[in-house]
Amino acid sequence: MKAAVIVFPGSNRERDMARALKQAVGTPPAMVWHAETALPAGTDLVVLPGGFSYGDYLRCGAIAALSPIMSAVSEHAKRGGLVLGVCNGFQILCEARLLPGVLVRNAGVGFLCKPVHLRVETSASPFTRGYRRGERITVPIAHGEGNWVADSETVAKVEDRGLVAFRYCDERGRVSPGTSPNGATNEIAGLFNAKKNVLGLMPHPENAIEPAHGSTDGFGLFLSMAGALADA
Amino acid sequence: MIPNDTIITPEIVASHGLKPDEYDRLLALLGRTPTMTELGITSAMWNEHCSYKSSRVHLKTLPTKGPRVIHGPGENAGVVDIGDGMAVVFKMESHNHPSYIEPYQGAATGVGGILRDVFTMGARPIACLNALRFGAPEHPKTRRLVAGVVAGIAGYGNAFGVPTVGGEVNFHSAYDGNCLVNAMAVGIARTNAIFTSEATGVGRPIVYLGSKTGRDGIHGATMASDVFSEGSDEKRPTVQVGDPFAEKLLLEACLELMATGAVIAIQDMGAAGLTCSAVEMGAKGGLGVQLDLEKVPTREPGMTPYEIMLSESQERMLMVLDPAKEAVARDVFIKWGLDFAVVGHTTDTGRFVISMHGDVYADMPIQELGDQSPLYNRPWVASVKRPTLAADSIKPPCGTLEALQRLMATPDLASRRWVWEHYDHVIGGDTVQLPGGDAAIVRIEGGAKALAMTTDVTPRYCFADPFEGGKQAVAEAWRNLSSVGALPIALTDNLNFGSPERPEIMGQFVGCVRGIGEAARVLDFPVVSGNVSLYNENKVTGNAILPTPAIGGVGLIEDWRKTASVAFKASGHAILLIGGEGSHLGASIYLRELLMREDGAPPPVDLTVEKRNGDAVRHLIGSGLVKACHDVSDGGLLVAVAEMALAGGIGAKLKAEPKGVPAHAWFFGEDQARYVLAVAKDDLETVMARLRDAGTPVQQIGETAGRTLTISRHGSISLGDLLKSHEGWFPAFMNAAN
Amino acid sequence: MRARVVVTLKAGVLDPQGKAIEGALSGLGFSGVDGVRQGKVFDLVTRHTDPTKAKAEIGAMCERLLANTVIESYTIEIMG
Amino acid sequence: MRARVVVTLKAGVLDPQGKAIEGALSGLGFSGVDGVRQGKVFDLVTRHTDPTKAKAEIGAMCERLLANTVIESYTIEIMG
Ligand SMILES: Nc1ncnc2c1ncn2[C@@H]1O[C@H](COP(=O)(O)OP(=O)(O)O)[C@@H](O)[C@H]1O
Ligand SMILES: [Mg+2]
Repeated sequence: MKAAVIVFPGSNRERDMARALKQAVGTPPAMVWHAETALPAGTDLVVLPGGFSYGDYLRCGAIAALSPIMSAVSEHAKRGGLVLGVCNGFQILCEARLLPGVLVRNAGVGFLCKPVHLRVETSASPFTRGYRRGERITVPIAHGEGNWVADSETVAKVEDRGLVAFRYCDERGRVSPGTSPNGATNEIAGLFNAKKNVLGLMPHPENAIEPAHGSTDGFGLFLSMAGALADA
Repeated sequence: MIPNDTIITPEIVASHGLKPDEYDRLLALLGRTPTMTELGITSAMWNEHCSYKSSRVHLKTLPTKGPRVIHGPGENAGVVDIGDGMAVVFKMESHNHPSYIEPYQGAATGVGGILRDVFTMGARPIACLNALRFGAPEHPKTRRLVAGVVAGIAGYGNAFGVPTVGGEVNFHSAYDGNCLVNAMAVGIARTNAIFTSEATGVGRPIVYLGSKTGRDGIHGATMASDVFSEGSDEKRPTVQVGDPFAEKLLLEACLELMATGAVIAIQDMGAAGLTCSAVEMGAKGGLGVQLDLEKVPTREPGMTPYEIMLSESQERMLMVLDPAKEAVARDVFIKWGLDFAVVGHTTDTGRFVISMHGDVYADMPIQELGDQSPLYNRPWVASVKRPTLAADSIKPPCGTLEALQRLMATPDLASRRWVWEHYDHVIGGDTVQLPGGDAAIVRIEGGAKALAMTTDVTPRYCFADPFEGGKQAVAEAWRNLSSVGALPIALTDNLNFGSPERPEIMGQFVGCVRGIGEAARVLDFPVVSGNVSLYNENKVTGNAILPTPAIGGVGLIEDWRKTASVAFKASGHAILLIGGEGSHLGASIYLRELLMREDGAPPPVDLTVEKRNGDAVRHLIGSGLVKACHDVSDGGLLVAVAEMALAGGIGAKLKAEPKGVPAHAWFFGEDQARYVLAVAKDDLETVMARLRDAGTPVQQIGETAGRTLTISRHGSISLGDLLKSHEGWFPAFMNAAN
Repeated sequence: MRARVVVTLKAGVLDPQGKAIEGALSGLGFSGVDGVRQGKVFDLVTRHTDPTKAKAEIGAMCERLLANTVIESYTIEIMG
Repeated sequence: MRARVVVTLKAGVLDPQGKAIEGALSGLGFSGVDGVRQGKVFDLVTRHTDPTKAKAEIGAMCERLLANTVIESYTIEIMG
């Protein structure tokens, strides 16, 4: 797997992400500065890491979405290449219109850092094939603006086509209004594009990959991607 | 001769916070009347915040050396060797006054400032902590201050990308008019790549890097040393706004630049901005400095030399670069999109010369500006000793378990989860012990080695007996580090007091510093950095804060897998009490919260016993014999056990108090040098034998069991009920209508 | 030439901040408030001297950056 | 009765957001922009029917909550 992690001014979880990728495939990813216009040759996975690109000023991800490298990321996605956006990366993907909707301020307004439970909604994707459908996993969140909203048509489309990757759930894997920590529509924590080669999610799987983190549940995502790319 | 535009009147001198005799010193130093710019520079350099004029004589008594200490006080942050070519770099600093005026920005820029101190030395920050003190919860200002300060710390630290892993929050009416915001940052550097502010070489370029200079915080350093009054509203426009995004870029640019070898000296612009940083660079290197202010990037047109020299705009650095590497440096600055400019050069004149468009606005001797700053040995009186309270003279107001449940929901003992869930404490992937325990643990770059860190002080003890309180603050930090299995290696302090011009306050300061020094010496726990914040009082009410010498402790862990946490891990483990029996209720939480009394002597601290008990506990943890560990502090034994039970979701069966010991003294006494351990039954004999060999008192007080906390003869309480009380207070307080 | 852009949430889009402020206002005893929506304002200085051209360019800025038209709408006012 | 409150940073106070937006705009090729300052707008519905009273109450809200008068100033407009 040849992975590239895009570094924007203000990204701050790129090292966490690089560590997880390296742990999953043995080789470290390429770190690509946002001002580049092309991805390293042979890149098959692009990751937009968490952080506060451009300080989250204006709107989270809005300024980063206009970075030079983003055209190359779009092209990569159009070709069917894998793109993962976590937290700020998810926000950037929405602002770049590679994913529908937008992430707004948490319902409780404040920043929240804590472990949350997620229900895996499908194992039929290169990102989640290592999980069982309906499986409950525990990974931390750390965001102030993770409340996913979209117009009702978009929400319906996302649901009808099974594009929800993860939903916030309770300890026993049940999803109900209120199991999301941030007020996200339909408790959506992670979302695919129509072709399921682009995934955005608010929680941080890269911070749940070893016993020291108190959970290793996030590692499945990295193993899934590595497996999917090895099979491809 | 310098054109002197403004006539310096006694009023102007006074408005700069200079006393008449201090102004005379300046006249003597210059041999003429100062210009306005020179007066401004001097007032910034000689105020309490920068010159430590009231505290220096006492700070000198602190132990600052040790085999691991690379840089003690005097640099931007302390530097301590942790082996393998690595060093830990850390310091704590106050932002009390700005935070009271504008809580969000005040706290945010406090975090920004201390982070800069750490990365200026070449370290990458790996953790932040904070020690916060607010007025009584029922005071009308408290809630907004808490909300603003917590949001500001979160807003800055989270965006910058450093985990905020620990700290403390207390409430007391003595802080009603003056909250305390002390921020600590910890970083990691290679021992062979530590940077300091000492400039070397004549004719080298002085480079300005970072955000543009605005009119922010002009006179901020003077404000920080000013007593609060109703009139402090007028000082409001001086509030600085933090830009964590700019700071993050500054961090990455500085570290990248340092790696190129281009940096000869570097100094952040903190209090008194360009003035302090430039003077320090020159003075340390025995050089002169020439600054050409028209080259300084400014945010607003028409800024005067006075304003540029005193601005406290944030996120700025000053450095001396190797001229041969200027081009390399330029590329780094451009990559990170930061403003930079060559604003002057080093000279061999020993003078501090400030010009703008060719006109000279200041020309002062640089060395003397620092060395000749006023130094006071202010009069002080010792605090009156309080009598020790005999436990049986105190009538319990309620039963033991009711007392516990009430205490667990009091402002000072309730869970701080509401606070730390606002902080990103997992970023970096190296936080292996989260907030909520005795000390946070952060691994070093994913390896086995880790650092433990904590902040501690018990102001009610310091008020009751400054010397014992100072000792206790250090002892508690040391104990918290030992409780997780770390070897305490060094500390930083943040000494928050009222006005040093009041002898009784100065007495508190002197007592606490002596206590800190004594404890640091006995516990091999040197002071490597620190900060003093004086004049923390409200002019209107005349109330000073409680003496609050916050201690930030750092401990070293060779293998983070050999550590302990407070949480009970399983039923059927033996619960041991290490150290003496509870006896002491003077100045305790029990007395204050349940009997509304704040009297009595605080618990005495026997440092030899501390050391013996702590060393024994640390060795047990290192041998893998401890399932859970917690020190006994605020609230005493039963509160410690309850916290362990709640953290693990596992209850306990405890024996009743021994014959002849009053129940409230046994369960709620705050006697020092004590720990509670959970130990597997199979290891019990080994553990007891080891402790006996170490000469450490130990007794089994019960065992872990079920989902309730049960005490023989006293009854039982479900963990669910206890959890509700413990977790409930903070969210309820913050969500209540103003 | 100075211009002011006001960006507000479209009707129907939830506004957690507005709601929180409404709650805080009623907590402070301001009982007569029946709804708060929070938006953004940008005060720009542009080098254009022709108001029509200025407005057109600022409109383009809004579409590309200043507003997220998925949830926000904007108005532009030339202040002279 | 509807009212609009506009809260802006006082002159001279650093505006990191405005700075970042200005940079982004010029990166997008909008070269004619000479400064951006970001502020907040609050659209309120109040039960008052007398504009003077409404304005007075909203002024009090600004002082206590909506604006941080240490660094911000505000204007109130009654929209009817
Ligand atoms: N209470 C103290 N104990 C030990 N060292 C102190 C104390 N107060 C200040 N120092 C040291 O004095 C120096 C100056 O402190 P300070 O003015 O806060 O630094 P800076 O200007 O870098 O923020 C630092 O090296 C600091 O560590
Ligand atoms: Mg410093």
